[in-house]
Amino acid sequence: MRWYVIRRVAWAAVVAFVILTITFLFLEITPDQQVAQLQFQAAQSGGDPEAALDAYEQRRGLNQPLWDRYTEYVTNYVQGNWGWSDTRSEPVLDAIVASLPYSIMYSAPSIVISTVVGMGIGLYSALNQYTKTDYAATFVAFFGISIPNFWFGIMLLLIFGETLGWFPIIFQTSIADTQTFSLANLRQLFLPIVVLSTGAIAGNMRYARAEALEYVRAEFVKTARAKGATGWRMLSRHILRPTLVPLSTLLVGDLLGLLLASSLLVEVVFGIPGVGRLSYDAIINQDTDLVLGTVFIPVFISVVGNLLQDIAYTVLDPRISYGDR
Amino acid sequence: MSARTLLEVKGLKKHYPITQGVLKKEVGRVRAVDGVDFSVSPGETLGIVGESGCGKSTVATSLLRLEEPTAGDVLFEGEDITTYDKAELKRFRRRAQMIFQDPTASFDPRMSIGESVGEPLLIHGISDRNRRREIVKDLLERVGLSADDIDRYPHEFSGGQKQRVALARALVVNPELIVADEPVSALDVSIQADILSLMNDIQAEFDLAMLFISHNLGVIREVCDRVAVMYLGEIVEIAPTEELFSNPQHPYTRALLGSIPQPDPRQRGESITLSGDVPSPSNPPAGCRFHTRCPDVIPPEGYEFEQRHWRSVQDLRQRMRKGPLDLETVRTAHSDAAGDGHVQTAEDGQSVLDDEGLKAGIREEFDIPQRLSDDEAEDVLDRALTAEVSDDHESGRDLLDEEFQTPCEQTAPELRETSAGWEAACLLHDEQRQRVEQPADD
Amino acid sequence: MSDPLISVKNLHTQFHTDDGTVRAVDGIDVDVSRGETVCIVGESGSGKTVTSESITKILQMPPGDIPIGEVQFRDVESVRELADQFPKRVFDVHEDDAPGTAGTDVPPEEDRPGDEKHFVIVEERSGDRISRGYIDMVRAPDNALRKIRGGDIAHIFQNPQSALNPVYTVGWQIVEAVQLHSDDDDEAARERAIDLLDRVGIPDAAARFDDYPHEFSGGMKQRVIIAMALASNPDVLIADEPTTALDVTIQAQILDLLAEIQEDLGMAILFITHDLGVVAEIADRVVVMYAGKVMESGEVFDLFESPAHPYTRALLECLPGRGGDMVSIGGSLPSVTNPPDGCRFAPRCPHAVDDCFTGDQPPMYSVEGADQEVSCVFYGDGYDESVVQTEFAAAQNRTARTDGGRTTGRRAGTDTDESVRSDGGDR
Amino acid sequence: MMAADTDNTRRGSSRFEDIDWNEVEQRSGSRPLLTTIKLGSFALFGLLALYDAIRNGPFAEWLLEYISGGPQAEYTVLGIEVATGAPTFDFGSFVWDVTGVDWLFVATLMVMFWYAVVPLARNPRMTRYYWRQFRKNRAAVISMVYLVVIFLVGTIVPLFISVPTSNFQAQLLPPVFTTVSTAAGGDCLVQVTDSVCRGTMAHPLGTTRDGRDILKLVIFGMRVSMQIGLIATLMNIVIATAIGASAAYMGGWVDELLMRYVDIQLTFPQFFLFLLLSYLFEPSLFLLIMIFGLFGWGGISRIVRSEALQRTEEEYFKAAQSAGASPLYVVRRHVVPNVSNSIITAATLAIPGLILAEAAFAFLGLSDPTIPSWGTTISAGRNYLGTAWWVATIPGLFLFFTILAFNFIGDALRDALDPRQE
Repeated sequence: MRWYVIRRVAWAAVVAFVILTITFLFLEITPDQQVAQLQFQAAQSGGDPEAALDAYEQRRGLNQPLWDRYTEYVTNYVQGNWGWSDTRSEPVLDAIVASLPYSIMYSAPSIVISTVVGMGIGLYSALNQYTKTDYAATFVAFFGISIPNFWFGIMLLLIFGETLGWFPIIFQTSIADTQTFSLANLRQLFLPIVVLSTGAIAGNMRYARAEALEYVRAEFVKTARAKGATGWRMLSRHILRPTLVPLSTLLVGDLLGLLLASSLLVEVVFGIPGVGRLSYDAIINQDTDLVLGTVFIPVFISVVGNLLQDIAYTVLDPRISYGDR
Repeated sequence: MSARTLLEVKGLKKHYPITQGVLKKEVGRVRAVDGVDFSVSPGETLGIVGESGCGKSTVATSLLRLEEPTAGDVLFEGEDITTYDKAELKRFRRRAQMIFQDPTASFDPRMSIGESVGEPLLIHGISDRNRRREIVKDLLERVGLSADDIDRYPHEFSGGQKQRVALARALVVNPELIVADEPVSALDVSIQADILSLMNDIQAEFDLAMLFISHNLGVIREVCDRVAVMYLGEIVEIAPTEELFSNPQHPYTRALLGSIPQPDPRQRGESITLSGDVPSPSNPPAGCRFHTRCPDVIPPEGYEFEQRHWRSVQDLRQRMRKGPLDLETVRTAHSDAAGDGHVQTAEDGQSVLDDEGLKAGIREEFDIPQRLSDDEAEDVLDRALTAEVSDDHESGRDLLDEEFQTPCEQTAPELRETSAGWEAACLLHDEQRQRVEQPADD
Repeated sequence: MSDPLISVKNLHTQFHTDDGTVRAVDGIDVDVSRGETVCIVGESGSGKTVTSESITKILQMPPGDIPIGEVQFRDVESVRELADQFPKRVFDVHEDDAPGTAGTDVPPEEDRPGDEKHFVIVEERSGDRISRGYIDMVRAPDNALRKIRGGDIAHIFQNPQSALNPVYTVGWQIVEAVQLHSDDDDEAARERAIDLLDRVGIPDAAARFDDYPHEFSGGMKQRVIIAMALASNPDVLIADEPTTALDVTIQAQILDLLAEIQEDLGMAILFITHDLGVVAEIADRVVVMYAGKVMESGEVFDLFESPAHPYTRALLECLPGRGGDMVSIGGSLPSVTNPPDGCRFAPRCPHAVDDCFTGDQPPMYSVEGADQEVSCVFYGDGYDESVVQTEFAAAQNRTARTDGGRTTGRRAGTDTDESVRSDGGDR
Repeated sequence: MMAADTDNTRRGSSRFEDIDWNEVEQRSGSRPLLTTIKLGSFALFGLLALYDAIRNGPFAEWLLEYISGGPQAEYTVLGIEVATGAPTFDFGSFVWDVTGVDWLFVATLMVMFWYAVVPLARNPRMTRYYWRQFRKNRAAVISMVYLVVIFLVGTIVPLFISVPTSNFQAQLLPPVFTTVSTAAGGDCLVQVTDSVCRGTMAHPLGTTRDGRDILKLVIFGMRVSMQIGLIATLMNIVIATAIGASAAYMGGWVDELLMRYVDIQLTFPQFFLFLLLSYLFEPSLFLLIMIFGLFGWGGISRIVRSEALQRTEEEYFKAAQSAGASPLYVVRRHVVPNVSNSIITAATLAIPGLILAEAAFAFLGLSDPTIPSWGTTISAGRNYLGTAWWVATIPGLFLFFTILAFNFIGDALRDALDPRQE
């Protein structure tokens, strides 16, 4: 078991390393937008574009050999030196750390809500297959996975913000900073949480239902029923527990990506100054270092998530042999 | 039955490596088939029978080179097919066809049965679609279906009908050998008979050789001319069917025949029950592979055992070789075996067996009488058990190992002709023959 | 004669599917008495498994549904216990003066004792104590059945590979079974579980207590399942093809074990199988099912000695390996959604006459001189039963002349689409 | 065995035992007509595309530019979209300048025709069976009708209308039958009262801030969504099948290598991978499709691999092998068709994801602003929520229903095709 965990951690490191390398290669083969901008500025202000280019390359070390630049790039990232954000005039990591709390403020409740509610409905639906509740739940799930979250956010803002005026339209950072655990903050976070949860609840529910259905019909559940197990014991011990095994992979693998992507859009729609918004602004302002940094955050979360998922899988499923992989 | 041999298998082996780690280091091998020899003549049906995991299906797939055999020769009309190249192999595969167990899985669900049956024709070069359809239509009628069925899909047929189609597919390229792997096991008994008699008819009509693999001795008896009985990758007995059923020579064959329940309530309770599970083919027992379960396992010289008790003592010995006995089970489950004298009350008020009681419990667990008839043997056993209950597992184990060895464990028997006139692989027969040859020894 | 422990009366179990209502069990009667072994034998699609799962209602409902029928469980202890627990749902046949509802006669459907809500039926009291009565399992709610399932009536299943939960140790699963029906603490339950494992022949029971199911062989898993079924000394063990997935040598071990346990504990066994060899080995009484109906039932020696129904004869004659010619029944199972009129077996029966194709399945006629009942018109008034008491194969050959087909080559493609689907699996 | 055949000589060659195998083994087969037509159609398509590339040159230009290397001030990848030369087809009244995306789209449609429509038409019995299964799901049937309409309108209508342009005479007009107060600004074609304006049939779905007709925008949006969804998904399928099948079939270190790569690719959350690439490449629609198509196949390839591994264990696979079929034959005739059920299902469920991603990118302003996509329109309407609700709402509804329809169909297909869901 310990060896298995060590191997998985090593593999996660390899994955992170490979992703860094590939990103470096992409950076190399694509034209640098800042160069074009600099040259344009130089030409406009009457300077020599070539000289500006040289100066830029000098400053960023672009005139060094490829290999040296590569090693420096990798060591910088490993050491936590993620570059300098031109637009925000601070280190990339500082900018990210500053905006992270805003992202957590609404995504943490969303994850909890969507996992609990989604799995709950999914299990209930599986146990009551072919009933009206099941059909209704399935339909709601289709709605949830199909509705484009950014549009959904806009519609909610239109209806509940613009028309009914129940929720504020503009996110106020001051409220979030000073009264994080206040009703006012909850009020302005309510719609983002709803938007982010809707898709995740639907996804969770579908997976949980599909997996639980496999087990509801399983022979061993029949055995348990024949033993006299019913109700909550049946649900929690005999259906939920084995369902967790495949579900653990689906939750991390598919839903994490969904949640991360949704959060970026949600932040843009609701104007929450979190990491997603930071990423968006960086892209619009062509702040390459910051773009990379904000993209690596979800990648990092995903690498860790996959690692935890694999370990969880072996803990949950006694059949897996640690000798594999 | 002609005297010519169509198929001859010599020393066929198929081992699957067990690998570990990223480098796929081989840490052992599953000896699914471990050296089998047999031959099949044109028009003859040879049955292979055995329990699951004995390697009978692997024999089929490796002799057709669907899996590459690890060792051995397969001679088809005198030519060794294990040395065939691709083109030769393809030609061979036209002449030897296979039928599978699961009628549902053996058809591509997306092909009409006409396409499925005609597929071997296409593969072997008949590209004229209309001609293929004519041949298939004709053949479908001859296996008891209708020519109109040609465009239907597998899911529209019942299991028995699909097995007819499977037979048609095997026949369509006019093979000389058909290998049938459990062709009726998935069918209800009332349908089995249909398929079996169809197979019999077809075999007679085309003088086909057939290798018929089944776990069901009744089915084997119905269609086979000769039967080979397999156990753990080896053939233990090979004989003409009726003779095998009336006078089995190998203890395993006897046990196998004896464990089939007969559809006659007057014969109930007459079955022979083997103890234990089939050992793993990745680590087969030394000597005769059946000795760990054999009711007729040979006792060592110098001790007189009742055969039944000798078997039980062997079970105990095999168990002790795996490690110390599980005394907790003996304590909880066999406390009544010892009698009141051996139950003591421990400090916490619970009743606990003393050593004598434990020994008695162990005997009960392994079905060994509280006293063996042979005094010397009893002495050895008692000493071994005393060692075991006083936490000296090694010496108990070694004592049993040293004293109670069976010849079956030391010598692997080979297939030899028995007095009954056919081959079996059992030391008992070797012994018998020695006695016949050297009567002075007895 | 004393009352049977379990009486299945006019049981109908259906499944509602997209293709129509599948009448898997279509009005059958089965009795099981204390200490006896009753075998239900039939081919796939005969409804034998559904019958066994209807008794304690462990089948999936929906899509399963039992619209008509009673399953009486006559264990006085349980009746008293449940009468105390569900006083509003007790029906006392003597307090209500409905005529003809007492006794063991099958009550006609419309005047079953009590309303739908009554499932504890009291027939006799001596003083204040209930001395005779039964629980109608069909009408009993889940929380009442919970006590009976596993406690009084235990199940073992066909496929040991999938009947154990892969994520729990075998010890945990047996301890659960013990604790569901007793107040044992963990330590006592553990000891009981080890005892049970040892009892069913698991070597080194205590050491294997913490092993997971995938570490056991098929035969050993079936032993574990049997141990689990024995956890609370049940009165009845329902065994659904428990040896079908096993090799013959292991099958023999398991059958021996069951016989031994039955002798020790004196429980009744309802054994479901398709294998007449197994039936001959263990049965006291036999029920032959075909397409959701009972064709014949009787004492095992009588039934094997002189099978009364043509279907039973056919089943016995088509067993491979008996020597002699092979017999096949020809044709296939009738449609399960839309069964034919008359006797279900008539379309495949060589003796069938016009009466066989009309009305309902014939009633169960007693067979003279034997402890046997048979559902065949030839045993009724005006028919000569000796007509059907000939060899099935011979009869087939006689009729074969008129329709021109051969037995073995008989076209099997005449069946309808429904019937093809129907033999896909034994639900 | 059966009734005696009177004409034995005629039937002679149609009995299997009468085949002269020595003779058969000498001959070789010919290619069926249909295959010839199929190959011909692809060849013709290839020639046309080549001709267009050379005559109009954007592709060749781009290649040259790329190979010669070095950032140039005028460097623009957008060049691919805007054909530099004359339109490809010019028949007087009908002028169609075929862009790179159009070529890809036509290729996708051809593949769909030959590998989906033709096989279904050739096996009517199987098609009827699938249809019966599919028909059970009414929501899916309605979705199918909806998508067919979207597909036809989106593919055909844009050929005959031009991209809507700004019209400052008709700013922020409401949809027909609805009214809006003009207090917020904007022009009005039909004034009801002083301050209330009514929508007209001239712009049935209203107009945007700069007066572009929303109906036209929506129709062009349909085309973009269909192009993104179908082309990128087809590319994904092709790559995923190739990778998944090779991994399953070759096994060993090839399998290990490919699947490890897939692991890594899937660890990178797809949306952010697309985002990063879009940022780095500043894509046109063509490049966006390429990015989606070349990096979105990880999940499907895993499905293909595991399905293919299962299929190779099936008895029909062994049956074909034992009949003497070559590995390639078995993979082509048995493995790929049987895996295709899962592929089709997975693809149908992947399409909405891609459409959604494109819409999201357009919404964020990360795609070509000259292409009228639904996301762009929603984004444009976001700033006038209070005054002109319809600008963001209407294209969003189309987007929502399109994604919903694909999800419904995917679900129904899984029920109809997936044997696991018995």
